[in-house]
Amino acid sequence: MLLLQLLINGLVTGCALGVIAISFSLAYSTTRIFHVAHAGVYTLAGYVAFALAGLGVPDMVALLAAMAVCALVGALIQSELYARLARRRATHLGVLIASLGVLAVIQNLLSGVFTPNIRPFASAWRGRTLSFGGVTLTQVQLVTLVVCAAVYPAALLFTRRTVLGKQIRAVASNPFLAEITRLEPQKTYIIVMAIASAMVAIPGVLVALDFGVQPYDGTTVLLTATIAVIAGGVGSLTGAFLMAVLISVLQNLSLLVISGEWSVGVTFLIFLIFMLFRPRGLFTRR
Amino acid sequence: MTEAAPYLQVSGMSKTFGGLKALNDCSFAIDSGKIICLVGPNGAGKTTVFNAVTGFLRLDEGTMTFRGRSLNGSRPPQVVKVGIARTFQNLRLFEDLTALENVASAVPRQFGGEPFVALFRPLHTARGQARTRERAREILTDVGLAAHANTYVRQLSYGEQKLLCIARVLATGAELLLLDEPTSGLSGDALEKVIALLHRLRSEGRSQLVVEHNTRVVQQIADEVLFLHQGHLLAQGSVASIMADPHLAEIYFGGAL
Amino acid sequence: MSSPMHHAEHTRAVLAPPTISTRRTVLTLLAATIGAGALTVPRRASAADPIRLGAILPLTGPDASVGIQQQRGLRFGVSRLNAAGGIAGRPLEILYEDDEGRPDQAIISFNKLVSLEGVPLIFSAFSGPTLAMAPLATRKKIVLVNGGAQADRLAKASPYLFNTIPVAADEIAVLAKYLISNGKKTAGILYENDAGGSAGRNDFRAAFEQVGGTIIGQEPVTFGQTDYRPMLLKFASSKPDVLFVMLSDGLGPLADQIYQMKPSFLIVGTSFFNDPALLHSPGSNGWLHTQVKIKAPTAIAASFKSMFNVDMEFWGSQYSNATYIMAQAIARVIAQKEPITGENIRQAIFDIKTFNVMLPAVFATNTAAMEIDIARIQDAQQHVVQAIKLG
Amino acid sequence: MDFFLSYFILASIFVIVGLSTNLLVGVAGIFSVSQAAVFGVGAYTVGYLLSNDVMGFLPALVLAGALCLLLNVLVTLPSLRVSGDYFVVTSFGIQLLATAAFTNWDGITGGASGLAGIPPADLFGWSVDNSYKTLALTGVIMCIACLGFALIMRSPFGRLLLAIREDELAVAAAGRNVLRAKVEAAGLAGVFAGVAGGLYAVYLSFIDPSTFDLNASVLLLTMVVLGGARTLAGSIVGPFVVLALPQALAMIDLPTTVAASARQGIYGALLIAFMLFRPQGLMGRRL
Repeated sequence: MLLLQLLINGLVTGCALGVIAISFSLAYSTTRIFHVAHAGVYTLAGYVAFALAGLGVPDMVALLAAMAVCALVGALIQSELYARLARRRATHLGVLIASLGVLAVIQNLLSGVFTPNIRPFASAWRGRTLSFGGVTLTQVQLVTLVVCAAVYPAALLFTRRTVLGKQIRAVASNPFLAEITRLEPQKTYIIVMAIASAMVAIPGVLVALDFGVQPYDGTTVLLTATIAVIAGGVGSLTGAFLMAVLISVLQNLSLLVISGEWSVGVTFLIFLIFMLFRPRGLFTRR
Repeated sequence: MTEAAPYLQVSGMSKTFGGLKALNDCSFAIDSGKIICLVGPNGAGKTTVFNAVTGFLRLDEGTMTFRGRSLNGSRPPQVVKVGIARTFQNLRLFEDLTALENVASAVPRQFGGEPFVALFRPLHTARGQARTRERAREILTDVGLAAHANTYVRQLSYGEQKLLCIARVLATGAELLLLDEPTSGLSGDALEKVIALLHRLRSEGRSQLVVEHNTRVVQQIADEVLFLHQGHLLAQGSVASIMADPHLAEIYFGGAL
Repeated sequence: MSSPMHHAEHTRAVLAPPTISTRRTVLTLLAATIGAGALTVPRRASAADPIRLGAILPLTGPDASVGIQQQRGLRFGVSRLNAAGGIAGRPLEILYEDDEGRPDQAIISFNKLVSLEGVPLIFSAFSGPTLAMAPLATRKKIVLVNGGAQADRLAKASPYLFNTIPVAADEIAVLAKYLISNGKKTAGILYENDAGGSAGRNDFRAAFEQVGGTIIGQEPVTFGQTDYRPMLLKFASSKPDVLFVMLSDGLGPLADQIYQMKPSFLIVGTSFFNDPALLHSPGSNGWLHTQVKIKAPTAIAASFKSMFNVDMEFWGSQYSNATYIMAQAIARVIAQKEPITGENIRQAIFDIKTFNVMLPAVFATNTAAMEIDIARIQDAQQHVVQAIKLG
Repeated sequence: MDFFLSYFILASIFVIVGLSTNLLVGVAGIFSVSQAAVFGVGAYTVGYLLSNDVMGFLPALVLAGALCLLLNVLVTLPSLRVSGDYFVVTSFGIQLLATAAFTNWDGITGGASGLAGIPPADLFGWSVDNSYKTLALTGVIMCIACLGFALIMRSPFGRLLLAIREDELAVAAAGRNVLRAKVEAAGLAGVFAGVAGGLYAVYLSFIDPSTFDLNASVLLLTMVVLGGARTLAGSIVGPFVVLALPQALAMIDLPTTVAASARQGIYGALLIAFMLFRPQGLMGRRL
């Protein structure tokens, strides 16, 4: 029973992590920017919803609003910072450092406005639990599971079937060629960043609903997500999502065998093994 | 020459990239002291040949020997040590370094190339470095860039950058130079300078394998032409014989003639 | 690896070595930044001059949530003392320094406060920075006041380091005895993987085993981690009688998750449980914890609430209390017409020994002895189930 | 006076780590965010050896340097196999693993509560027990490190590293051994970081895992960014400015509740501004 419950718990956090991973993967494989500030956008989403919920806005409306705000912020980061840096021919390293800067600005802005404390949502429904054959889930966990698991196929459909999605994939595969064919990569980048930011707002709000908001926890979460992206194979949404779920489930299950002190070690070990044996990821063709 | 091992010989080279055969059972041999031009339409596998010979690419199949020594499995620095050095189509110069430093970077057996020596024998290192720079300056003079020794790469003209690439391979001391489109994008004076340089290097005994698109340049420099098509050697012979073959012209110009 | 084709001309200027003028600008700037700290020159004290003390707290960084609560406590103490006329007519002022929770920043801040501002006393927080400053405090004869960290090593770190709260081991010993006497024989430990948390883990293990209990498992969490479900599940399956929790933050989410899971074991802990987020979560009903007497008198708590619009929690009352204790010691120094130095304040603390300002505390050693209660949480209220009186 | 002494001592120590980071990140182009971990291993090595009276300060410092040389080579090895962002993630992971090891390896590191009461340095029976002596010690070692950095940058080895940062393939094509040069650079950077760690341990007499965490690694990077990459002047200016910043920013008058977050936010804004408007830092080259 413990095994099953841990498995389900891992699935819930894994699906949330999976959406973070595919949103990062989408932004990264298109813009080739190691967008660390994504962690800031993720954190911001929780706070936007928290602030709105405090004003009496229903939680799900707050979620939609947070997605909109994050889309805007993501688009602004791309158009006002990354695009500028690209025009100034900043090196890859330079862009990464600027991104770390954005992360610090967002986190500390939130900490300044909302205090650095962990602050829970007041909504009553998030505490209610449901039981299915011995497995207990809270309503928030259930919503997280369902919504995040639905985002994944939606993202797949979007990139494979829609015109915009195909355009994004074209730019991702060869920005130079795309430029010649007037796909305007920079414009596409802004759209992609907006979409990825709106996407990451979903787990941002749902996880905050479950555990409360806090300003500085996004960094580790994003790092785990990037590990999933790389281990799953850069550019493969399926790989990123499945690896995220796998990592999360393994982290949960590893508790049965070893103490939690080394759970960072477990994640990283998975990563190292991939780096050594499948450096291009599990889901990419050679 | 009859008993001696062939100069550069490749046989049965094959390489597949994701289902695309870049090289398909490609074999040829070349002699020393000549300029050999490697021609063929885009995607014929010319650069892949370069990458394979210089150790940047592992072949699926095939063998490569230089003066009888196998090149299979050699890493790029080892290939340079054996005496083969290359340039790149997109130059790959060190833009944050000066022309002199670019050339000096390729001079072999430098004193102070390891941190321990650089730290604990600074005077020797300085003297060694002076020698290296002297050597680099000679080479720059040789290719006609002496005046630009302390100029940063990005401040050089395209033609000068092309010459600098050749200077850098010369610095390695290699006897066989693999030049990837040394004249592309050049015209007039700059083009003439490169052609003259290639001729002079041949007279000094440096063999050259050159990827070249411009037929007029091929006519001016080539002692022999290798014609590659779809990763396979189609023909090998004198410039005249290759140019005269209507079938090859058809392939090369896609029937435009 | 950069592809050479992608560099543009306008980066050329960047490559040129910095010109003389930029170099000079930079050096001037550097000199200005370093000198900045020196601008506030210490002045001679006169009767109306404020009494200046220092505080080095983690106001930013991962520990900031606690640091800011501690700062609130100090600010509250200062404002109340000054509203009541200050110390012997002189207003009290605290100069705050942010050490980001880092020991090296704490050292710089310590030296700044002592050598540039001439403060005789510094409030500190968290074991790491406090232990780093302790040798300096000894050397400079500066009183260091730790109002929150409870690691055992703090008790003997420096003759000038005063802990205005008992070390965790004192509380935990009381708790262990109470648990055993109430038939709780097996325990799990959930602790924060930092100095305070792991010290608490060791203390509880030692104390509980000494009185005959058995520890059947321990799980760490990192500071700020809020998903406790996997660990709780693991404990739920091994079914200890109690789960000893040693966390300084994130207790609210813990209570929420306990509420959702309804495990069979009882949650027990220390004074850290005095966290409004925990008390207000329905999950905390029935939890037991030791409590250093920290409930501020109602009037004071109300005044705190009106000042900051938040409840007076653990850190707030501890640091307010620390301010009151030190103010009383300084008042004695002034009354004896001695200069306000670290040495004299230290002597005054031991001379007064028994403080009864906001929360009663006795300084027989450098670490305060306080009344330790066992409290049970019910509907956001703490009910004392057993009181262990001082002395 | 002590304020200035402690500032100069810490700055000189961070100059040494800064040189290490600059060598690795700025010069060789290996983007490591785990330099604080190596710095920490140096500090723990010296701290442990001195606390347990295993050996004197100088041999301990040498041992720390040697250990960090090996360690830095090991943690840099993945960069030889994976490039760019993959290594960034690897490096993040190494940093987290190191923090976990510092926190959980109680027997050696004292666990989360750290090592306290590390004795002061002794040089041939002469105890470095006050700030002036410590400044002399760290200052001299800083000067040696600076000299070493300058010698390296002027040597063919330095040029080779600069070339590697720009284009590894071209370096290989020029017949030079990229792998070996990178390993050597990593080893050297390790020695610098290890020695600096040892000095840090004896000066503060207290070390704990929080000093060597991810934030510390980012702080080290900030020093390189602000000072500027690849120059000696930049490596010296960076740590001095970054350590003075909190003092300078404290002069901005803000409500106490937000001042702290505002200050940290300003660090972030500085990183962005430097990348946008002055990617070469105050006195260096473009990163």
